[in-house]
Amino acid sequence: MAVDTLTVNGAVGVDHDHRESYLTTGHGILSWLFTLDHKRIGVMYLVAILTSFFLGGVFALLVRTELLTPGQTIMTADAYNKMFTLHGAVMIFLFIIPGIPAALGNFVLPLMLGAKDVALPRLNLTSFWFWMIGAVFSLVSIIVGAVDTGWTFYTPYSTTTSTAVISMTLGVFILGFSSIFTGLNFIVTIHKMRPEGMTWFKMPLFLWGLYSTAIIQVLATPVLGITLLLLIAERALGVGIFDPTLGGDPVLYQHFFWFYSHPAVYIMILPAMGIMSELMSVFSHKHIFGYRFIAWSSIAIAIFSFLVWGHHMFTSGQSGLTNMIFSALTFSVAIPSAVKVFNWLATMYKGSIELAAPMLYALSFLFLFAIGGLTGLFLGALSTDVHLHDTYFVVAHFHYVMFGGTVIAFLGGLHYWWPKMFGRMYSERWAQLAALLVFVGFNLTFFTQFVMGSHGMPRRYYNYLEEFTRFHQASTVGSYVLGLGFFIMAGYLIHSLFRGERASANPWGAATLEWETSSPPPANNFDRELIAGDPYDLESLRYEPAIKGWVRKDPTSIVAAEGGAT
Amino acid sequence: MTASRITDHLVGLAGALPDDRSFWMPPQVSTVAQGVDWLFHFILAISVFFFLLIVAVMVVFIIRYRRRGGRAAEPSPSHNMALEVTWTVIPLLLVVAIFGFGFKGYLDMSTPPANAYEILVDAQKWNWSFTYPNGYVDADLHVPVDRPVRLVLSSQDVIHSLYIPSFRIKMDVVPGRYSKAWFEATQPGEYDLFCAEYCGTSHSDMIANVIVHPVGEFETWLEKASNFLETMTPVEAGRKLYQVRGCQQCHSVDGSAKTGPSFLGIFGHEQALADGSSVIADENYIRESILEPQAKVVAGFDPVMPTYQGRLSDPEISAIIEYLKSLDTTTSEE
Amino acid sequence: MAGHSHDAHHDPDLAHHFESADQQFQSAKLGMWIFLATEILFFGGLFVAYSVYRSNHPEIFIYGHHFLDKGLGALNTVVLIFSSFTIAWAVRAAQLRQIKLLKLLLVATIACAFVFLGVKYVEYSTKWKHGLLWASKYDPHVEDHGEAPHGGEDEAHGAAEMSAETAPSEGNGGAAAATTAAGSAGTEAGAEIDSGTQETPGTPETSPAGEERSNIPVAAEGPGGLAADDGTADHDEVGDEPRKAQIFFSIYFLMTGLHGIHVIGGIVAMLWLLRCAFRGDFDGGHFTRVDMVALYWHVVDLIWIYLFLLLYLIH
Amino acid sequence: MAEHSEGGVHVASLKLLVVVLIALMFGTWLTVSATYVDLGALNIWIGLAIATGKAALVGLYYMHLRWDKPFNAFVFLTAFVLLGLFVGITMMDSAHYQHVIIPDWPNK
Repeated sequence: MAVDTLTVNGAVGVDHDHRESYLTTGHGILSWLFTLDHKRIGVMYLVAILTSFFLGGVFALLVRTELLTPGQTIMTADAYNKMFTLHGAVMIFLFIIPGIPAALGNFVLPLMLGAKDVALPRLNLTSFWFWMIGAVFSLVSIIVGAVDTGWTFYTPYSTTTSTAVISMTLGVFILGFSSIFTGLNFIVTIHKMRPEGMTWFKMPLFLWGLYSTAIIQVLATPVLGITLLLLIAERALGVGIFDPTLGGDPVLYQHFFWFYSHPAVYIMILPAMGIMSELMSVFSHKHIFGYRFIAWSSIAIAIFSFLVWGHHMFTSGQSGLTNMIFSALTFSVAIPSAVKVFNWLATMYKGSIELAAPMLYALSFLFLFAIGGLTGLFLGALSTDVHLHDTYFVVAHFHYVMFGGTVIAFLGGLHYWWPKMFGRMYSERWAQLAALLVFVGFNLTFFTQFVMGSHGMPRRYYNYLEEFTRFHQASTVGSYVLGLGFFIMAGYLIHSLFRGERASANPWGAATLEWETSSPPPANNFDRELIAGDPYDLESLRYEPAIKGWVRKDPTSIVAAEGGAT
Repeated sequence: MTASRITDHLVGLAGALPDDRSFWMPPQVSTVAQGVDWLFHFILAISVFFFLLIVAVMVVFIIRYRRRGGRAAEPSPSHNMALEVTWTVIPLLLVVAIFGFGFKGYLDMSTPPANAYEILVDAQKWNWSFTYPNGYVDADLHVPVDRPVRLVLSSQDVIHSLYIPSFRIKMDVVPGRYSKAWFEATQPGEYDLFCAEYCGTSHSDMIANVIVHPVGEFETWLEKASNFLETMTPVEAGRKLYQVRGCQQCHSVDGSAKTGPSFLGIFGHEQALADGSSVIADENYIRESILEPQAKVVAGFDPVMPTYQGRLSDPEISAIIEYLKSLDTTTSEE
Repeated sequence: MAGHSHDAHHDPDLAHHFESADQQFQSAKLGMWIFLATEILFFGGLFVAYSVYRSNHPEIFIYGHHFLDKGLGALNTVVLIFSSFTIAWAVRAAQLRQIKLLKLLLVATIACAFVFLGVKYVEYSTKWKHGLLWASKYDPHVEDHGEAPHGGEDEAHGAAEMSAETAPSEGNGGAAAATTAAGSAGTEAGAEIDSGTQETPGTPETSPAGEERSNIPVAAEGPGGLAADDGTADHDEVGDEPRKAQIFFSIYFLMTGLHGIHVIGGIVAMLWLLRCAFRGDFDGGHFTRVDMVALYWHVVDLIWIYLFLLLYLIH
Repeated sequence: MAEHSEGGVHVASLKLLVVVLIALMFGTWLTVSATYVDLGALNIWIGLAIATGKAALVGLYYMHLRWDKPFNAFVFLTAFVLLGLFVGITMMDSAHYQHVIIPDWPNK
């Protein structure tokens, strides 16, 4: 125990081999599968979603390869339709939505609160198992003939196609509950388990991100649940709510679907913005600029996200009045997003910018998210959207936001918390190379798609006009570069697990509480009660070359008076 | 820097495009196109400005404040209300303006003039058919130049979406309801019409041509096209109907089975039916199969064909039958 | 909610990661309330579907509700409200450690739940007997259509045929519809074309006309012979069947069905409580679980209060 | 009105629970009998008003919201607000596009 306290203070060199960490307490696969430890659940989630990401990535590369030439290249039209559906469904429901909250959030949130665990550990484990069951159902659908509806499952196509829609939708239905439980857990944890000294506006901004995300998760996901339930009932029984041949209304389905699926976009981006706030501050070694504006803008985005679903339906037969209302409301989301970007930039001002791998991702986020956000303006404006809707312009736009935004931030966060999770450093040089390849590959893949889209190349096309061939080929080449980047990343991250240099408690110089415990943390996170100060007061730290890490100038500053956890 | 590499690359790509279009947009062939493109480039200008601003600031800061030789951060305020309010309000004003322009343009698109020429559009997996006021049906959309045309769209099966990039119009075609779209073409020529809402296997082949006829020529075209039953031989007329009335989406003429049986050499031959019985494919059977597709379904196929009751006239059906006869490879006559 | 097994603790009910019993209780409670909020939105979807169809086609609800039994509905309402009372009392009992009373009240509540399901069973079986089922199975005693095929797609067609066959029997409304259809199909031969195409441009605009048509209960529209449907509740007032009447029954079965599933869930939860009670888990005054289940059960009751009003008590 | 268990949590008095029960039963009777009086469009709103009153009773007393942390009530009510938004906008939109729906599709 004494050793722990010392190393936690970071005052002496760390010798992990003699220490117990959450990774070493408890052995055997069962000690993982049935753990209530948020850190282990987080790691299991990480493995699970990275597997999904790999799967979705393979589908993506197959799709891009098929599009190298017009007409058939490597697969039939039906195979292609299933391929892009699987890419969408896997990436969205299995990877991006749980990605940051369930994997990184689960690991980091209690640590940032100086807490021992999330408020409801059993629910946390349940959430993970629901994810697994949901994933199984979704993947079973691949075996029993896959799904060819597109990830949006629009009726009446989805109610009439012969493919395995029920299995997939049931899977997504269950994944929905997994997402609800995570969100619910986070809200309760943030409300009830903040440490002494951490008022709402002393919370790290990543927690604000997770909190606003959780609000959307619990309030929007149930609607997805009922929508998919109705869709299943539609197929299995023929209840006819959405089926015109039975007197139903297909446009009503779109209202149902987007009432969830638009807020879901912010489930994806809000935690990413939270990570950005951490990275920009820590790697500029500078206090975040405009904390309150950033915090409030997260809540604002969460609220606005419920008011804009109809902008997916401008050409769907939705009434003109509704179109006008939704177009107007849609632009409201642009404001808080812009505020965040400017505040992140301002954070760099007069900072001491360290271009470590996580920061490289943060910077590419700024670059890519700017493009993604600005191209949203074209789609929010009614007259231009009529032309651009359902073209590659939309595909490019949401990939710039979802990949250029969320995935890039996720990678940034992964590299940022990797040492904390596994107690090892990865190879910085390789990491920077991978970051560069991802950046270049991504732009090559998707910027070309903006041009195709504005020229009228519709999405979800297996075959296309000759004039688009060169764009498609450029895009496909880009996707290969992207793939190579991830291949390298997988390589050095796995390598680091075994050969990586031992990480100190606080290798980056961050002031949030998760860096106050050893890397990797012990099973019960902290051996002392902590009091939280300003999470961005980076002046309170100094670099200690001996341990290649940062330590508090005044180690006692964050130790609660009574000390020692019960 | 990679950004420049990408732009170079794109400039190269732009060469791949037909030269009647700008770098971003297809040719402007409808009255609304100009307004849409104006807004597009207006937003583009704003976007480029802010994008360059953000990247420039970013790059400058990186160079200026790069961490070298333990250079520490210099103190500076951690927030500045005035500044933050400014960059909240400026974007706000801009987006309000963008919304306004977008909405105005949308109103123009969604309110057709009273005197518009009416064409019925019927979408089904996976082809379009266009019905002209005199009842003539064609697989391509022929329209007169400089005259408002109003489309009344309906779908036989799933949701489709009519999209003509050069006209900047798009409208979903939802089963069970009529949707409307209108445009006024401004220059003669041939343009693409896509299905923009995913509708299954051949979604990407659900394409038609839009032919904008010069002044006066449209009427003569319609006149000539309408009485193809007289001007063509029954077999040719039958082939035309086979092509434009959605037969060929499901029935091949080369013997390969698609959604439905191939027409090659079925006429006059015995067909095994789903219910186990069999029937000779004679004139009456074919007529029945067109009007009541579910009555005698050929074994091995699903009863999914929509009825053509009231959608094909007797002469048209006869023409189709003649066409099927012409596909009979053998000489045997029962 | 116990914490890690390897984490010894003075109070067995307090998880290792909480500082105080109150913090733990409040956490559980907040969690439960959030869950209840999600339940509301989950059911909410069905209420949206209800409102959309009710506001646009009031006639099908006025028509359909005649086939529901107000008496049984009211009975179920009373039963559920009473069960709400018993479980609320159960919470009080748990708080005051009156374990015997607690067990008794839990049993009472479970009994009410079963009565509720019993009544529902009676209602469902009547509907089944008269073929008053959801859209694709909606077949109020028309023998020759008895066998609606299974499976989404086929059903669509089945239904299509069904109505197609009754189309000829339509009155003037039907005739008008036929012309609009001509427009939509747009491929009518000969003279009909003109009428068709002259009609169609109008069709979308003639909203009032269109509305009227769908509202006038034209005799013998839809599956014929329903008007002569016998045996179902207060049949005398039943007018002729409007279009889309099947949607009412789809909504009825979806809403009551989903609610029924929640009732079953409640029964399971309360049986679990009973087991805990017998195991003596509540002897220490640790009543959180009872409180949570009670909250859930009250929401089940709340939802029914609205279902009863919106499905049975249409005027 | 109410005793307190050592947990500091509120315990509703039995008397109160019974009173609420009676009120709820009365409400039910009222709702049913209200439907036999023809008030035209008003019926549904009256019905909803009574139902909401009943819901409020259950929420405030049986579910302890009256004595609970206000935030719990806030969470619960948020769900209804959002639901209202969903219902409102969807109803408005559907009402606007009803006239383009082909009454007896797909009979042709």
